[in-house]
Amino acid sequence: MMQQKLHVTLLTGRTIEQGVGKEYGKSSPEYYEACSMVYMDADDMQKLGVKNGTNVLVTTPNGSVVLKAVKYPRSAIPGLIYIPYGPWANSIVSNATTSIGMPSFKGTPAEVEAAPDQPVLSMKELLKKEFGR
Amino acid sequence: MSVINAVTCPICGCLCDDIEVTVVNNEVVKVKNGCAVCEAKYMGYKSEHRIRQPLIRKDGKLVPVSMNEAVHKAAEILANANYPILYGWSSTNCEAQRVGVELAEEVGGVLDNTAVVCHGPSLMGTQEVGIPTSTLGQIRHRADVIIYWGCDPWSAHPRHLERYTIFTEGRFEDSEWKSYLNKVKAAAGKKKLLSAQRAGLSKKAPATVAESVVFNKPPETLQKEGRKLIVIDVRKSMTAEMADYFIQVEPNKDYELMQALRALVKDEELDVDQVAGVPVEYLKEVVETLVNCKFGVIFFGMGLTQSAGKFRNIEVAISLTRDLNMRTKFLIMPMRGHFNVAGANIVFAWQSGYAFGVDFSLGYPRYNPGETTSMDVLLRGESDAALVIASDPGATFPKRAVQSLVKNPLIVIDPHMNATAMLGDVVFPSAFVGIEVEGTAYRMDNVPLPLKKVVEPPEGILSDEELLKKILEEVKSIKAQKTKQKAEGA
Amino acid sequence: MTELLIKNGFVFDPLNGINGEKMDIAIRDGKIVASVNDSRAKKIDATGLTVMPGAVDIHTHIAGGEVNTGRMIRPEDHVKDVVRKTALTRSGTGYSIPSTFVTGYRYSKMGYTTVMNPSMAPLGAKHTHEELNDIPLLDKATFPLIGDWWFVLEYLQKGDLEGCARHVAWMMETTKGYAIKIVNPGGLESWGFGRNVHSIDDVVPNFGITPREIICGLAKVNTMLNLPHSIHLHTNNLGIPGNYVTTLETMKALESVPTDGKPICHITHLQFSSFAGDNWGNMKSAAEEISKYINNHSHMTFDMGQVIFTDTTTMTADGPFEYTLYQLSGHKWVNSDVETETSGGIIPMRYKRKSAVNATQWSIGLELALLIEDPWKMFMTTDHPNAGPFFAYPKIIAWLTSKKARMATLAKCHKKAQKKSLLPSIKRELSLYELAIVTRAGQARALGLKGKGHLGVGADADVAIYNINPETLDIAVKYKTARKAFDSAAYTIKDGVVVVKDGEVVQNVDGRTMWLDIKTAEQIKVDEEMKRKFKQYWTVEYENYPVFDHYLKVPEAITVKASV
Amino acid sequence: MIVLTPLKNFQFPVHAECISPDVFQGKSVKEIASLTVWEGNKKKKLGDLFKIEETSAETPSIIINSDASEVRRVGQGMKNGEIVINGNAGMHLGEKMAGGKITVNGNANGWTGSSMKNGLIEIHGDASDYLASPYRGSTEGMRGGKIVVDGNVGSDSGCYLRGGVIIVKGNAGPFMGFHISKGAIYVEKNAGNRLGASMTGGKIVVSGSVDELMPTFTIDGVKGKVKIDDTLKAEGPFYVFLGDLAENGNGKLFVSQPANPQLSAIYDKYL
Repeated sequence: MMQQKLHVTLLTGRTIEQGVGKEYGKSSPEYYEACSMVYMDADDMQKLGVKNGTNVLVTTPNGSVVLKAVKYPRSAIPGLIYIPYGPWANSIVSNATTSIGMPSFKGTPAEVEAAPDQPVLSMKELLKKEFGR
Repeated sequence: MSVINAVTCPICGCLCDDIEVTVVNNEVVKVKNGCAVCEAKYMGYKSEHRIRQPLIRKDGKLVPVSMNEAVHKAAEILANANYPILYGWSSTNCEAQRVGVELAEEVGGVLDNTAVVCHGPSLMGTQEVGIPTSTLGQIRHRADVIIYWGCDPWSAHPRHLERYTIFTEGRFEDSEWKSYLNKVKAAAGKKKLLSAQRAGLSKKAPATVAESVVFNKPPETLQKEGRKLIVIDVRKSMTAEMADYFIQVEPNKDYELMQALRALVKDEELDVDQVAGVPVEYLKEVVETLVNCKFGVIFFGMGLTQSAGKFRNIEVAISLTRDLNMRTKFLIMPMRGHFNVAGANIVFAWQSGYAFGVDFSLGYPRYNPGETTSMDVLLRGESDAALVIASDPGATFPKRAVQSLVKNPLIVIDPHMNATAMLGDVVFPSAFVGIEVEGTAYRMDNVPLPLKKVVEPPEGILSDEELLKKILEEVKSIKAQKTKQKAEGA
Repeated sequence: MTELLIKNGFVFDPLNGINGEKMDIAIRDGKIVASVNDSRAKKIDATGLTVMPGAVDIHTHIAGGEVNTGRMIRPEDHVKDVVRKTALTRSGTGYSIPSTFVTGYRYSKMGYTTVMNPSMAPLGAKHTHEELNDIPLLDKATFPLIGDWWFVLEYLQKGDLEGCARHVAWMMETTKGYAIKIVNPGGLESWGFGRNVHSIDDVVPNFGITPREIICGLAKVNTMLNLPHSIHLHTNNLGIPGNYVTTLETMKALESVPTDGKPICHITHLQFSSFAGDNWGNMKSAAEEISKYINNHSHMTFDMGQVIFTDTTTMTADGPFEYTLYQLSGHKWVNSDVETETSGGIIPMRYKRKSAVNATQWSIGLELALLIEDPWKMFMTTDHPNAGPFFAYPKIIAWLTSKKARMATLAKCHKKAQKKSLLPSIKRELSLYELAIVTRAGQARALGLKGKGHLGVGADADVAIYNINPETLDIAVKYKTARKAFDSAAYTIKDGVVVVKDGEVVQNVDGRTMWLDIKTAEQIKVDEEMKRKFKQYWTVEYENYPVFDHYLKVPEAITVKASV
Repeated sequence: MIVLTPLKNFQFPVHAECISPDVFQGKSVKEIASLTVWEGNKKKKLGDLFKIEETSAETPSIIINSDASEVRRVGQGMKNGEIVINGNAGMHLGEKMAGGKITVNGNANGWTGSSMKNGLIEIHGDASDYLASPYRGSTEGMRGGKIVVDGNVGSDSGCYLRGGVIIVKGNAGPFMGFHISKGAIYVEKNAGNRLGASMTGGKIVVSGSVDELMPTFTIDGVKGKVKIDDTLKAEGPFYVFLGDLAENGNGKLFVSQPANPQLSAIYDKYL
């Protein structure tokens, strides 16, 4: 059954593409490709009517960001989404540190909805939007 | 043309020091032995995204200025600040870090490194219970059970498996590379073998088909002689593909799982049938494997440090390891990320007593994560200036922390025009440590290694250490002048 | 040319037989000289003060991986002892594991000028040297741990002493080390798989060699290499009730090693190796048995490892021993094994007067120091920070020089320990002359440091001046006054520069790091062999292993001509 | 009585361990005004940051009026007297307190009552994380005295408790009562996960629901009432759990039976 919104658990973390991209430079196309995406469970994508490569809007209490949805290749991860580390992920991760200085980069609630018509921002555009510089 | 061997790769905590670099006309043209990220770095260092000269934000735009102007501006910001942050330090050498501690002390600032967003919780865990660990060679020579928990070395530390753990030849344990290939062959035929061979070169992923989440019973191979690989993660990572046994733990339930394992190691009975989605009967079999091994090791990553529980996850992982020593030899090690974040912790600690989140505002070092880390100070909006070096909080900190960083004068030192540099007010270009600058770095197991200079930096580009010394001198002279003016005023 | 004249002090310089004579000490360009130009030289009026050579510490863990891990895991130790930045000095923290700068300041303030870091994993040698560079005001040296190094085990097992010696020389130069350090020989390799050795004749698994063979083999190697210091040994079974038997066996075993009269072994922190009894309930002192043997033999030297009643941090390469301490205390436990070389461990520890075991340990250290008749054999240490932090030395001085002081402390100890203690029966009180031996002259001689520990012409101008007038102050009675004086030197002079005045740092200088450049035959052959075998043993490259010259801020190479 | 009123909103942390009845005792307003405090990295006098007035009333000894959430270490180590804060309090309030009383008419920040030995702290708003818990690396938790919080408390509160009582009238965050060995914690409403993890002794009582119980506790029975201290009894019925098994612990965890129907399917079979 198609759903408009999906409640998921947000994980952020490393991918080798993100690792390679950052070494080319944060303004490089490699970095943009690697970090402005979100891994999703195949069935979850079906529920949202989202295909591989369709843009989705991910929202948390801390903000929203548009990302390219990519099917997680190795196993089912129902109810999880995985965004590589980077400014895109960080525009929505939780600030909650439980007083140890470490924000909650993994395991916080989020919502995903299809957003085929909204663009994925470049890093420059993203920084301008979030920080006005 | 010159070929330089035994170069230490300045990227991740593996600090592979067997890289062979070919240089022609002061330019790296070839890299041997490295992983994909390593190659990208040696190609990327000369990219068009480098900063070429000092910049200062004027009328909202970063414009080129002289070195002296930039140094003076930066020093003035720091010398006048009431509560500045000096953050980063993990991708530079220990020589620069040493100057950094002195600068932070001089300006009464909060000195912090990237551990705050990676393995700070691990350091805090060790402060609660200690840590039984070793250097990586000890694992290479002896380990027959290797656990990766909440980490994916294939993606984040690509050569970890081949250099230090499952696929390396040790004095007392052999590499599992051949039997892994056989396994893959038996499972999927020739096509998969080829991709696995490519995986061995750490370049391309073995292509595999998605499976559904089914909890498998631990295979009998877990009881076999020789090295065994167990991966525990919330998703089936690249590394998990290679494991003898993969446990897919429910998100944010690692703590419960480890505490349950501890109870089982102590032969306690549990009232529950499953923990974190894993049947307890399977956990008992896993515990059998752990207590019967000759030498076991747990490597852990940000799957533990960044999910619910954070440093308590590390504390319990260490406690589990400690408990296992009642039955056999078992050790544990964090998979440190930046190539010299361990060095930053070490240098900060020998000079101040504390490894990260050191607050010098009272004239002596203080430490209390929750109070004194850069993240705490930024989220509470307490700081009034910042210097960021050898890291990119603009891309790695949550939005609100970056907003707080940008609100006040921001000094950035980096070779690349990264997110933080784009947001900065005073921006210094620096030379690449480990490519254009030599020095010392510490591997994830705290082994010091020399970094080599293989090419000259571009004309006029200074090292982090040189830049920091200039700023420190200027700060001292501004402060001396102020004291003099005050004395004259009185 | 800078000249300094220390006038009219009471000089205690045992290596030159000077016992409290009122005399002047002349200094030119960092060395002691016969005389200086009286009108040109800067003068220190030492009238009514005690003048001694700068103190020497033969065994103190102040730098390197183990020490720093200790710092990292103990914020609760630092928070109670903070040191503010001044115009001259850097900030930092104590308590039991002070930060590097604070370590230098605090040693110097007590009149120390030379310290030995006795425990360095070769693989982490660069780290140790980086930290030593950040310890100001002191000359330093460091000992690589090689008693369980695979090359040593393999060569000794083959019976190839010469081969072993050449490799030890390679290691000493490669790590910029100063002496052979052996810790629980054979036990550390066994600990690689969680086991240990329990006597000097246990066979080390996988290597077919015994601790006896390692200890005697390396003692012979030490002689073949003509090293200035002897082997520096932490015995097997350290810290275990009944271990004095092992200690006696070790000393007897070493009688078989030929010597030309020079000591061939230094057993460190002897207190921890002198336990009688067979469990923690009946553990007692074996100081009588041990000191009796030592008084009848002269092939060895020792240091105390004196327990201080305080909160401290134990750290040693003896991984299995630290695990035992963990089992006893349940406290946070660090283990740090090092590939092909050694192991290590850390446990925080609080020594309590009201603990029978701790109080007995406290008593053992003093009993040994007082029962061993010859002060040239037994030196003052706490094995910092293992039995207590080094800045408690003035307390030990009081206990050694004043029966009144030690009886006052004993009276506050656990009753059982009081009853067992030999201290009430011991009258001896060390004189200032003997004190100068156990705190500097003896240590310098045992270390083979020619320019240290004395004030003869040509010596390094390292001098400590204390606010003690031996004519008017009886330190055995007024031990608190003496303690204060030793805690806070009137002057500390390093290489002819006044660095401390009235217990405050007044000048910053960098000390030197001394290391041995040992000349052996066939050095190139050894290099080639190491290069060939390297990858089989370590996870770093041969080219990246050595401590390069630039890692030593102020290096002082001491050239040694080996006989192999 | 001394009344302190902040002269501005503090952006930088203010370290003011001198704000303590023991320190103020016998000092004139002028002397108090010249006590040392730190604002950010600048050394200041108390009088630079606060308006200081003296009134004739005996108690409380000190009042801080308006927000003091950046003012740290107030009442640190205090032995006698009483402090009232009419506003939010800063970190380390009453840390290592050994006697006397502190009242907060607002919210309290992290490490309030950290490692306290005796005395009373009343918070009429919420308390943040690490209430009563010791400093990093230390296992010397609260030893005695009493803390009462009308609102909620954050995570990692009451860690390593070895005596005394903590009463929370609202909800508690995760890791409440981590590794306690003695003493009592009472949560009137709900408790977060990892409740009592690694506890070896002492008791924790929860009258509301618990997010999830650690799997390393074993059920011991059901009890009608539980005594918190001499003045307070909690009404059950409570499930009684023993743990933490991972520490071979002997702590007692009392969890409301009616508020936690989800536990019945797992544990009722053992009763």
